Amino acid sequence: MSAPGASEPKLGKKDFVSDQDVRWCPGCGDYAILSQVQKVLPELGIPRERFVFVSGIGCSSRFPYYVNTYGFHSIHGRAPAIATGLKASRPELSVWIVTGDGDALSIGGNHVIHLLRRNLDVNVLLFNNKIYGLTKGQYSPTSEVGKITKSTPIGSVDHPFDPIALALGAEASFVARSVDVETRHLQDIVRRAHEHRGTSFVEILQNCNVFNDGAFADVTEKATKADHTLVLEHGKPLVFGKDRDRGIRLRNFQPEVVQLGDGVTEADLLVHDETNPALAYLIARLGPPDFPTPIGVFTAVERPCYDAALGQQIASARAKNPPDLRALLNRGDTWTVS
Amino acid sequence: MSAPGASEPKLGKKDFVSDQDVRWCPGCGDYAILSQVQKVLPELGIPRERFVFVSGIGCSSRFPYYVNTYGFHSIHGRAPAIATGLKASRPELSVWIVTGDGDALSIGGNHVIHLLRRNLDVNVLLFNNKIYGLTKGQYSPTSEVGKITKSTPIGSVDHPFDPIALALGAEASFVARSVDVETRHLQDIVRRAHEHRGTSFVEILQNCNVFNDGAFADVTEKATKADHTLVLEHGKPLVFGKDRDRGIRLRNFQPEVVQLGDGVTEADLLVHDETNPALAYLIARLGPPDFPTPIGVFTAVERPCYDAALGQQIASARAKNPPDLRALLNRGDTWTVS
Amino acid sequence: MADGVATLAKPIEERDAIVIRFAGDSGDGMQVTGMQFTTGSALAGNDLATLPDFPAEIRAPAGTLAGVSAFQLNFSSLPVFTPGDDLDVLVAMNPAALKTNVEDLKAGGILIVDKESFHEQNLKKAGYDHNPLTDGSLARYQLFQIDVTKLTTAALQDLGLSARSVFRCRNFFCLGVTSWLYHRPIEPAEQWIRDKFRKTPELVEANVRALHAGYHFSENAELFAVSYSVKPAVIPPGRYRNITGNTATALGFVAAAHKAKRPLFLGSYPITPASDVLHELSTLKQFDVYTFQAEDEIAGVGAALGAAFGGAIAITTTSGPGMNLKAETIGLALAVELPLVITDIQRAGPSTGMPTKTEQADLLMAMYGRHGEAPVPVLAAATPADCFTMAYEAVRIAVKYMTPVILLSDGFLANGAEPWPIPDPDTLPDVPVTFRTDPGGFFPYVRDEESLSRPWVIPGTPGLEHRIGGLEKEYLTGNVSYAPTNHEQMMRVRARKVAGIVREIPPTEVFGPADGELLLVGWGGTYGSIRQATSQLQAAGHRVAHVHLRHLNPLPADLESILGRYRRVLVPEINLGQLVRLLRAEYLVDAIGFNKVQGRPFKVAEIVARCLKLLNGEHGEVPS
Amino acid sequence: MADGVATLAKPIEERDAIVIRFAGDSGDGMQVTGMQFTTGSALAGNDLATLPDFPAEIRAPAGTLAGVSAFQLNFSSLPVFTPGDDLDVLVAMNPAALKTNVEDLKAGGILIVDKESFHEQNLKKAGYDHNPLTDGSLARYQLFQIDVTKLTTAALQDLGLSARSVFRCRNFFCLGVTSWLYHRPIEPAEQWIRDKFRKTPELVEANVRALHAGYHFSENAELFAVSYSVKPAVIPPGRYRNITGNTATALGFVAAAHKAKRPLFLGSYPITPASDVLHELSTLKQFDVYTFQAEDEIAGVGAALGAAFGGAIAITTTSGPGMNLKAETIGLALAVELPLVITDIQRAGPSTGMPTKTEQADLLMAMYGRHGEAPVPVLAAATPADCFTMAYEAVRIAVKYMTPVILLSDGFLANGAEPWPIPDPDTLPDVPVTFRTDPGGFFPYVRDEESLSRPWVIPGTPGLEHRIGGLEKEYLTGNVSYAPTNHEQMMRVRARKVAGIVREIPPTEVFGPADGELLLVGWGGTYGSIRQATSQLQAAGHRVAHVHLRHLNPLPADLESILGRYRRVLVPEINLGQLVRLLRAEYLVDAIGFNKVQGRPFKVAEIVARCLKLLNGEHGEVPS
Ligand SMILES: Cc1ncc(C[n+]2csc(CCOP(=O)(O)OP(=O)(O)O)c2C)c(N)n1
Ligand SMILES: Cc1ncc(C[n+]2csc(CCOP(=O)(O)OP(=O)(O)O)c2C)c(N)n1
Ligand code: SF4
Ligand code: SF4
Ligand SMILES: [Mg+2]
Ligand SMILES: [Mg+2]
Repeated sequence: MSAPGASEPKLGKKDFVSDQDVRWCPGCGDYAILSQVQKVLPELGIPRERFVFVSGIGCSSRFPYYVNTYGFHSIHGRAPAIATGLKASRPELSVWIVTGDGDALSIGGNHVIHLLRRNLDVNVLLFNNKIYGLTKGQYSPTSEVGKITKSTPIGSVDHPFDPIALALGAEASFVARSVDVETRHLQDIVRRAHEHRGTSFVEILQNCNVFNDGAFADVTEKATKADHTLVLEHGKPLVFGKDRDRGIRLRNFQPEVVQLGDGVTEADLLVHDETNPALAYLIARLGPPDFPTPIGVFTAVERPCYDAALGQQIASARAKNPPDLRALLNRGDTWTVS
Repeated sequence: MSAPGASEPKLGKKDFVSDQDVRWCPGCGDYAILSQVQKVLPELGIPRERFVFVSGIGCSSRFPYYVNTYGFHSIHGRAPAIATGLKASRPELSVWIVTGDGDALSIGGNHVIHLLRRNLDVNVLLFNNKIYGLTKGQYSPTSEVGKITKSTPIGSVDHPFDPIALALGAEASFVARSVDVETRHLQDIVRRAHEHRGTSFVEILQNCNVFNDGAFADVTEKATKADHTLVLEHGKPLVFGKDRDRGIRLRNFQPEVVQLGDGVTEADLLVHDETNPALAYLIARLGPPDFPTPIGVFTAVERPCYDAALGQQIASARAKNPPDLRALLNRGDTWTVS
Repeated sequence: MADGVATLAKPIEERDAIVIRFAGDSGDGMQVTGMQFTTGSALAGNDLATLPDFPAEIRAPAGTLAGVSAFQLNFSSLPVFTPGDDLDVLVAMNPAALKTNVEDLKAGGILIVDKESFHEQNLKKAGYDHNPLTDGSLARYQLFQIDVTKLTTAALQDLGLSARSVFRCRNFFCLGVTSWLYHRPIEPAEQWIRDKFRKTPELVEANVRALHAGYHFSENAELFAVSYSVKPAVIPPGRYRNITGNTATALGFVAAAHKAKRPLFLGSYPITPASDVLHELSTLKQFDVYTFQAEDEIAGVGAALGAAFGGAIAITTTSGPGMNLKAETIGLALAVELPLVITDIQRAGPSTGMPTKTEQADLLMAMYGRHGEAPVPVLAAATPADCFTMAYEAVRIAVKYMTPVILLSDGFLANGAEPWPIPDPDTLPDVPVTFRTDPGGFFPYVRDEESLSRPWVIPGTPGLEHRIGGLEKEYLTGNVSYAPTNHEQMMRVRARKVAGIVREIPPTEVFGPADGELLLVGWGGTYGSIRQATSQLQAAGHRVAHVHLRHLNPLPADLESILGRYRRVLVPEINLGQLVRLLRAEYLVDAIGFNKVQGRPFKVAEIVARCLKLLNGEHGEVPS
Repeated sequence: MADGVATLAKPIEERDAIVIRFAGDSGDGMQVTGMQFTTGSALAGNDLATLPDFPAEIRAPAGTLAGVSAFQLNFSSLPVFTPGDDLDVLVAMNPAALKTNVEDLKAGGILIVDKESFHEQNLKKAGYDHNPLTDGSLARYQLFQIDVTKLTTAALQDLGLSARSVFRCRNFFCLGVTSWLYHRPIEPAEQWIRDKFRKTPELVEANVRALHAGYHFSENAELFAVSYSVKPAVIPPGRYRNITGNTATALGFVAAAHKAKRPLFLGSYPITPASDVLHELSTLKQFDVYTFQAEDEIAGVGAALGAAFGGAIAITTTSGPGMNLKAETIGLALAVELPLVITDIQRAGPSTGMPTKTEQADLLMAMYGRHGEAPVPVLAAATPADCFTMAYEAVRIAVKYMTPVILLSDGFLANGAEPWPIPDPDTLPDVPVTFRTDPGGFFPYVRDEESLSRPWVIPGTPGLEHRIGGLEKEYLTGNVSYAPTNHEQMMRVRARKVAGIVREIPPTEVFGPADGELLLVGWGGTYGSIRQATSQLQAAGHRVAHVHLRHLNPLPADLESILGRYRRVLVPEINLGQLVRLLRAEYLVDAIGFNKVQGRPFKVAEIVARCLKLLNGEHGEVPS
């Protein structure tokens, strides 16, 4: 709440750094995400005071304290509800929801899917570390089956959500995935999320080095990364691998990994199409052990936003029928006593 | 709680009729559903006392009162949670959740998706009338955009859920749709839901003749039904129409309606495959105005059930380590004062 | 009359007050009938109060007990406080309506029935073994059996309507009958019919004819020997309308937001009996009213809180079951100190309870239903029209003190109605809202010296960017703090801020002697019954007074001394003793409870009887 | 000593009691050190109580104030009731630990620091401008500066460990130092090390060596002139273990379910400080313990209620924020009358508050935090070990009365520990559970004449099929009913059922004279401080007594008469006055509150001081 906002012509990363000490564990993936977001925000051409970060509870949800904009660290799971009311009544604000896999998909699951369905023009950054960090290490709804944690000492038995598939089930208009340490990619995705009109749902794979270290080593370690990541690009075939020599093909509506060459060419591969949610769903269900982990924009489609539509109703009601409190109070059958 | 249960060799529909007056509006689609379920239950070879119907709140949720089994009319949206605890601790029971579009997808959305993810071996009958019946006619999360109701006098602005897509997003293992008045089809689906191991999610299109009459007229009226319904059958091509002369073809991963004949044959059409959730999602997103409404089993796949896996953990813990309360109380560092 | 209805020839008797109830099947249009009769009575200058009684089922099978719908009206030449205890007149459209209502009819009361509906099938549905019209069981009433169906059919004969459409005009026939009997004008009903059926002229014609037919029938038939007149009441001059509590609540919010020059944001999830506030507000978008039907009550209050952060007048509405779900967010609202009004339209609990029935058992939840020390001002409306005032007041307090405020109403107030002297918007109290924009000396938790409230700074304000949240905050800066004494300081300042709202409470109005034998202390929807009972007791010479609390937290500053001036304090409540506990804990006064929990309001007579017992020295129950 | 540590040559002084606190960075192993010192003290025969103090952050940067973790132990030759007020000894591993803890050290107290950690970087992180070891600011303490790091490194020199691994053995060096100083045996710690590091023998060797090195260092160095002994306390014979409140809670539930011969079902959602109960129970599957980590608190309690319907001993555990969310389902549980135990491990609120800090401000929510009249028995544990007893009792009452029961614990009890005389399973009270199977005369709401509880009939029972739900039910049959007087009858029978639980409450134990000047009434985790304060006041000749309530709803039958026997009643609570309100409302007793809300327990001295003021005639605050 110190430096000037709208008036200053050009903002930089430092303008988005608050005066609060960052309280994540040393080495936590949250730092990298914070840094990328702080880099992207000043580039978006929006006065600083128009940004609002709303979060729930969790390590990730401390995010707003560190960003020098308006912020609301609310209660567990309810950030989407709060953001909905804020955005619906103040559509000119740039509203960002920061949440964790527990916050968004456990206690907050319902609000998230309703947000996506309504398609408010806000951005969701879901830090998925596949664990409850803040409460010190219980399994989360994205933890893999058999996960050994404090609350599942002999392994969890529940099948996890795939956040991307769930978002597609709720017919989200923008669904993407990135990785905490993929700085460029993450910046691009954050920027695209901002640009998209409607709810932008971004899952960010985030390492919790204290309670679930290396959960995404496959896609973050130099040695394995290329073979285990499928970078989605609109209009491009699904190719991956260190030598970009493997791809995903569809046979009988079943995806399979194929080796390029030997008669198999890129033309045989599935071509990514951001405008096709059904394809996005098919891609979402790829992943280890048989497939690489897809990252990038799964789908980006246009559909009306709740906030705009509601604002429109109000504007036209006002235009048709200007507010007249006296008339309202005197509405219906009245009589006069004299 | 009158007639005998397990002992009697053969049960009939009347054994599943309770002594309570049915309190739905005359003409409500709920009657037809009740009747089909009461017909199927005695055929399942399960003693009556083993059935439990758990519901939330809504017109539909009064269902348990009318079925002469164990029943729990709980609170709004929470039936899946209650059923989870019951089934997890009493896996031998046949547990049925009866719910409405508001109960299951508005307030209860989170419990539903978590139930599906965990895959408890229970059956969900979701009566979708696209309206809040019991509270006298507000729009629901399945109401179409522009719906005029008491709470949306100039039309709703939010995009609805498709329950099938949402269930697939949560990776449900069994997802089906039927229609209140399609007695045979509904019976078959109820039977298949029962047979499936895992959570069986059944959306039943149900007419609320008081607050949303004719919402499904397309698929229920004799005249239009055949042209507007796509009956899914495993292994069969997607054919529909009064003369069964139209089908669904995939082109560039985009479905389209084609006329059979003139060079187009059934071999060109998509073939339904219940074991492929990605295909199910693609089919789920078909529907009016451009496509017929699919009914039948969208997907049925096997995966472990939460209740069985948890029971297994307990059984093996007992086997490895028989319970000894004295030893437990005396665990850790102890000392004796004498 | 305008259409030339002949002058009345029969004798006229005068009455002070009449309590009439229209009862029939849900499909019989009893609510419309009752409301039209009410309009007529208002225009006749009577004071009045009304109460509908809806069936719990949406549409129970026709003719069953579960399907009975009723509407009660008390109209009088004297001040009216309640819809009335026992009935002077009951109109019963079928056996089920008779069965469920007749026990409320006074001995000697007028009972009008549609004779033809008492056929075997209907009698069976209502559980009658014999026809009560003929078995002598109604001997204590003045029974008027009218062939309503036949007479209506005859009147509409040439219109070519279906039997069903004709049947649906029966209610206007009965309205005609009763309008004649009590000298109500029928023109307003006629106008209503013309508006309502604008698009189907044959229905206009049919209903208007039925109305007239009924009127002429009573006038001409040998049935009624006399008719009754009720003189106009002495009512303060002004423009009036009849208003239900829910409509008044909605208008109170709109008026306050309008006065504050801010948008109104309602986040809500439908629930009986609160939904009508959502319905009403969703028709008022031109007043910058945002209505958000949320996925549940948590999202409803959450969205409202988000809107409050953004600078809207934020409200949420619900009933008991939904209140449970809002508790955590109310706690957050008070921690972040943002204005928010939570309206709880109480219904009979616990759990799902009896959703269509009234109760006032959520007071202690409103006070204490959150974890931690979480003080929230609590207001309660006393009458349907008072809902306007208290909704308005709730907003005013919320924004002045930057605090969530709980407003209590109940099913009885929500659906009941009374004449409301329509206020002049210009004379409504100000609702000043200023958003801080000055960065000089700004801290998110710097406090106003008197009100102790923090500044309202909305996102979009340059230079005042800041973060709020539910973790304990450092005094002044609002930064997260775990410092032990800071926590205590913050706890106490939050408590003092709410306690300080006592300065907003006007001196308590004592109805009756300033000291005496007995003080009745009430709150909420029991106002009318208690006030009327007090009047009666006073008229009988007892030194009894009535205080009705509209501020429950904090309690009025002068309450302690008032309580001390009466030998006995009795607290009638539609619960098992809640306000009585607060008074006992706060003032160590040996207040005793008078409790009834039957899903319906007190009868005046019940309170009078209880007071008389007490005045005669019998002690009562202590809160259980 | 077994390993040949030489006999002590220095003089020994005797002490009655010692309060010691180990404080360091989160990574310094202070909890382990404290627990090992505790075990040693228990084996030395002392009475004791412990309290850990975790940092709020998971892993704040090393060396920062936010990262300080501490463990406090009070051990004595006399009965111990609290972990102690002020410290006799503080071990501070770094400047941050010194800064956050030193103000609790008594003047003249022993302060042991790792000298080398007071380097510039650490001093800066802790916000010290000057080195406190050299600037004279610690002059009022007996400061012992030890080169812990250097000495540990030297001892482990030849093991070839990384500097980091060596650094992590410093805590055992300090344990050695303090063990020598207070004559604690070190064998148990040695054994613990051997078990813990079983798989890495080099770490066994390293830690054992560090432990011995510390022990020998104190013995031989010139540093300490004397050592201290604390004689064994007089403790009832039996087998003991040190137990935290959370472990005791978990074991209490397991024992009760075992005794009832039913599975235990926990539905829970993680939350500080309740999660450890979930963790503990999830390791006990062999006891037929089902743990379900739900998607939220609503699902946690919902699943538990479903399991109760199915016949399990059903429980749910949470803390304040989660309690809000369980309210609606608790209401359902009491409407359907199924047994269920809801455990609220209170933490500092409101809202998110200070999650790692203690408070007891959820009492009124436990009483009233549901809509409608929704009475629920409320129990509260008094000490860590008492959590076992009260968890057990909560189950017993729930199943006997077919009711939800709320059990209150708090962060202080949850993590604090004390010696627990391990009960013999055979002598634990019975927890009879009988499921009705007999269809003769069965109705779902037929009631036991004495307890008023309805039968527990589980699905699967032939011939007893029935439906339950949250709508109001007809007395006896349980069918849905909207009948007015039935509602009242049901409301009252539910209230009477809970009120009747008073018969389960043993006569109230009064600690002190049967009448007198002052009665201290407490509940929950304040037991130890109030009891110790009472002892001190009694020793000083005051006629002061202490009553500690473990049953809050209903209150004990004999409480009213006890309250009447003292001139003054003071109610110390870690809230702004909650029990005091209940007592005032219930008994019209002018009880006054003594309230502290700083996220930590009362100090004994604070209570004593407050009492002395009162005994000297100064009145205190009334509940605000
Ligand atoms: C109502 C409520 N329930 C539970 C909690 C405890 N809680 C805080 S954060 C959290 C989960 C954190 O996991 P996640 O959302 O994945 O965030 P992370 O810490 O991993 O970033 C839980 C269970 C709470 N604060 N409030
Ligand atoms: C906590 C809570 N909130 C709201 C309600 C009110 N309520 C009851 S049923 C219902 C929705 C009913 O719609 P649906 O589930 O579609 O069932 P239907 O009546 O259409 O069968 C609502 C909002 C309630 N009973 N409890
Ligand atoms: S616990 Fe995990 S997620 Fe939380 S701050 Fe530490 S490393 Fe990050
Ligand atoms: S309101 Fe609609 S859904 Fe409810 S019972 Fe009536 S017809 Fe059926
Ligand atoms: Mg996480
Ligand atoms: Mg519905």
